[in-house]
Amino acid sequence: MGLSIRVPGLIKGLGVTFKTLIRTLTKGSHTVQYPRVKEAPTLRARGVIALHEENCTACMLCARECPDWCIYIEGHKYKAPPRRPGGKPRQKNALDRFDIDFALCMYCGICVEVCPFEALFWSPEFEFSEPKLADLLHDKDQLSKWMETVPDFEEYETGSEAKQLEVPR
Amino acid sequence: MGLVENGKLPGPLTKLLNISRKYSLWVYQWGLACCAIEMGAAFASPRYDVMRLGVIPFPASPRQADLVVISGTVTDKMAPAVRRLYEQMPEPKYVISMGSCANCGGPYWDSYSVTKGVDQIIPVDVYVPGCPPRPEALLEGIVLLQERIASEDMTDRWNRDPIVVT
Amino acid sequence: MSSPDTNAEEIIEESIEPQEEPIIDEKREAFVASIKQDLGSGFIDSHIDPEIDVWIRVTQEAWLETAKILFEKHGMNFFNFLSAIDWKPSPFGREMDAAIDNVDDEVAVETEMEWGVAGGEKRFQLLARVHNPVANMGVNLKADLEGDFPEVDTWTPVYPGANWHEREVMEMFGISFKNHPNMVNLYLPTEFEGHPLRKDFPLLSRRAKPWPGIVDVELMPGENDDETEESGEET
Amino acid sequence: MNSEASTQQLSYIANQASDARVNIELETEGMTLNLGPQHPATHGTLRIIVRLDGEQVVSAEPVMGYMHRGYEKLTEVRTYPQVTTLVNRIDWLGSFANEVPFILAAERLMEVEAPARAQWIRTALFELSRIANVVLFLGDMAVQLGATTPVFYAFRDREFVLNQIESVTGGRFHPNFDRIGGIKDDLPKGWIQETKDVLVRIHSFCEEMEDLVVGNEIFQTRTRGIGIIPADTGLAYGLSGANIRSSGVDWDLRRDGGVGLIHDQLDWKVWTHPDGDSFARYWVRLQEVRESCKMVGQILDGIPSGPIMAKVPRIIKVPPGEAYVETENPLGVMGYYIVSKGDLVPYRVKIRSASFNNVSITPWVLKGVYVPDVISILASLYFILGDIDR
Repeated sequence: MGLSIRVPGLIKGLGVTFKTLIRTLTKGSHTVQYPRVKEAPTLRARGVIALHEENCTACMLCARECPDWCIYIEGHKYKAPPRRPGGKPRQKNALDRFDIDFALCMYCGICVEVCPFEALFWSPEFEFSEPKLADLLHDKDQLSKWMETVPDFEEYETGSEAKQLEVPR
Repeated sequence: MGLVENGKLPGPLTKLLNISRKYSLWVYQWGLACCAIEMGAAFASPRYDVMRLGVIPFPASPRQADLVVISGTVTDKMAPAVRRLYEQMPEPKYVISMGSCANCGGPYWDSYSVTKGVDQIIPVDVYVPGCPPRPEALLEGIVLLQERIASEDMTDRWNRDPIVVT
Repeated sequence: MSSPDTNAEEIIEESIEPQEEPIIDEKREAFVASIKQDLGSGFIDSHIDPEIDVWIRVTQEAWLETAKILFEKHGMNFFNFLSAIDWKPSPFGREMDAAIDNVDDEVAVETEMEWGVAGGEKRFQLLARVHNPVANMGVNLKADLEGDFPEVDTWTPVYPGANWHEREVMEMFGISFKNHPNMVNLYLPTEFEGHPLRKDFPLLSRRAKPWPGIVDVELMPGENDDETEESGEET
Repeated sequence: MNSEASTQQLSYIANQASDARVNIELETEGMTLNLGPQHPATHGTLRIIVRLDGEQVVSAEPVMGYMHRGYEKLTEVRTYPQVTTLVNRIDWLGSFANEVPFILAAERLMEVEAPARAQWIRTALFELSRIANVVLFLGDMAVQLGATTPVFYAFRDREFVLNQIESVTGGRFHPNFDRIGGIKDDLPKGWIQETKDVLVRIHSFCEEMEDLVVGNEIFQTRTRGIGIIPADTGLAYGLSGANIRSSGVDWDLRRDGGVGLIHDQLDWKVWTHPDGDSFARYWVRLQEVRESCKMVGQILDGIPSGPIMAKVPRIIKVPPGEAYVETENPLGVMGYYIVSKGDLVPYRVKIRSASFNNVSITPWVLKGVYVPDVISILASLYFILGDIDR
């Protein structure tokens, strides 16, 4: 095997890189210039969990189903005025504490899925690094703030029978 | 480094030092699990390209590195190696803990063989949440670290006891 | 979760059994018959899932012999896996299973051993699977093992791939293998104590951390989600 | 192709023999080389203790467990939906594919079957995760042989596949999308067209790799005739997937397995290669990516409409029984042996992961090779640490 046989493959390979160079020069690169420009994650992206506090009844379902045990809920019962005049006072739950430990969370989405009252949503935000581990425990105020970043559910592809959901605002 | 050890540096000099340290972070790639691929995407993918931020992912040994990204599950068997890696790095050194496993055990919080967080072995400067974090989330962690470096006084860093994790 | 509606739903789900004619899987029947003939008293039991899978249970002594027969006579030259099952239920029961806690009845920890398909007698059961890629048929093998720290013949002379699997079983279950070339720990550090996959090995983190779901504020939401707002029933 | 490879193989063996003689004459001393636990040539944290005689490997012994996370124990204390999300992390490059055999095994025990639309989408995601997985291998193998460009291309084009997976499942890496009796959610609008564009991109990536790597003479010299695994040895060690198909065994569970996925309704081909060397393993995987693109293209054209979930109870209790289901995952045969006692949690899950068996051949195949070939053989065997150690 002389030099002549060994060359064509190399030339071809160089051709590929040269083509890529030309394409990058003419059509621009793939790079997202991060701190200035941010890529837009897809609408379903699981970035951070947002809490719609009004919908939460402190039923503990998410805390129980969480594989990591990273949701901490506390609540208390109180008597609410009856809905119809003359009725009995209703017993309601008030939410005292709703914490998610994002350091432990495995971002699986089970809590969002099991929530029967549509109180939890995924937000595609991903920028919440912290220098202190304790700060990754988001309390219910912080979780409610994430609610602003929750996108609307997208429409489904044709042929789907799934029901379109809406995000409570 | 007697200069920095014995007393305060003038302000402008500190600033200059910090800027140069901030934009020449040599990062040692300590890829352990799933996060290693996202770290690889942040470092090698044309889409994220960490070199833009002045982070250079090419040190051949931890002795040349300023920053180590612990990306992935640290097991009890691996922990001594992580510790040794950290001890080999020269001061000033920084650690980013990437992903839930490195933060505090993550999905394996109840496992018999996983260390519950890398901060049990070495001090950590920035925690990046996610499982795994997107490459951009790691970039955010790096930017956060750079901000910390920019506001840091070298003398403090030098004389400081190891960071106590609260 | 423990509402009566769900239980009813499950019962309905179970009662709808497919009413089909029993399928006779001739290929697997013949295979089991042939093994039975070759092994003689080494063969204990078998189970056939028609058109899907086959299980064979042999004695501890016939373990290596079975591998040889499968490899040489039946072309089962693809080695899938080798593992074991600890049939003695965990003595901690509820403590180990977070999800059990929301079922507020039957706290009793089961200690009776109950075996799966093809039966069993002892606490530890070896489980292996080999496959014939040409005929595209696999077989699951089981063997009961005597004692708390059993010993059994290695498969490495027949299937060299069993080497690491046997090391794993040794470390996870405490079952050792005779004539194995390198019987040392595979995964865990040498100072590790205990055999993690035994059911009586506790996961300490799970016991140290309180389960966040234990603080209860109200009944679990049942099927009637609309009424939960009004549901004032006390437990 | 075969004759050329066999001559190369013969010359390789002759070289080795002559070198061995030289070694005797020079009386080199034995030396132990420790690769890893963290080494650029190991994907993750595999440690291999190699004993050398000069440049030749006398024996190689992998030391594992640096990534052992105790999966089989953890599955015993998690409910079925929780196990689904846990097993994502076994083979983290093709994570959706990890869920599929587990779900299929649980479905077999529960005697439910996913509706047609769910099966089609499941298969599409299964193949997309294969593409996401193997594309990285195609770049990574080259980078371990010293070519840096392909890995950049691989990461570039892989991002698009990940985007498609994410826009359906919500997770780039860990989808947690498969459910017993169907899938979690339906496709978003416009996904089919976008995925078709991505497939075009992957096709051109395969062409680029063909020119850049496969046709490259340096790459060929470094991989042809290196690390030859005969078919019967490979089978006895339990090698599977592309590793065994590149030894000439025509066996693919997608075609032969006949479980729950719809590969039998598609038009595709199982590629094999007779050589069994590192080059063959690369080549077969490259063809597999092309076949996967073809399959996804056909699936996208033919997804039937309908529901995506079968009727299953809200609280999943799997009836007592045992089932073993295996599928052809990106790395090879992956199977789950589930023992259920009718509880919320499985009684025992044996995870048969592909890489564990694939790597168990390393002591055999590394014996007698040269040090640089260790890297090319390890790279071509293509393992993922989470898949070995679990």
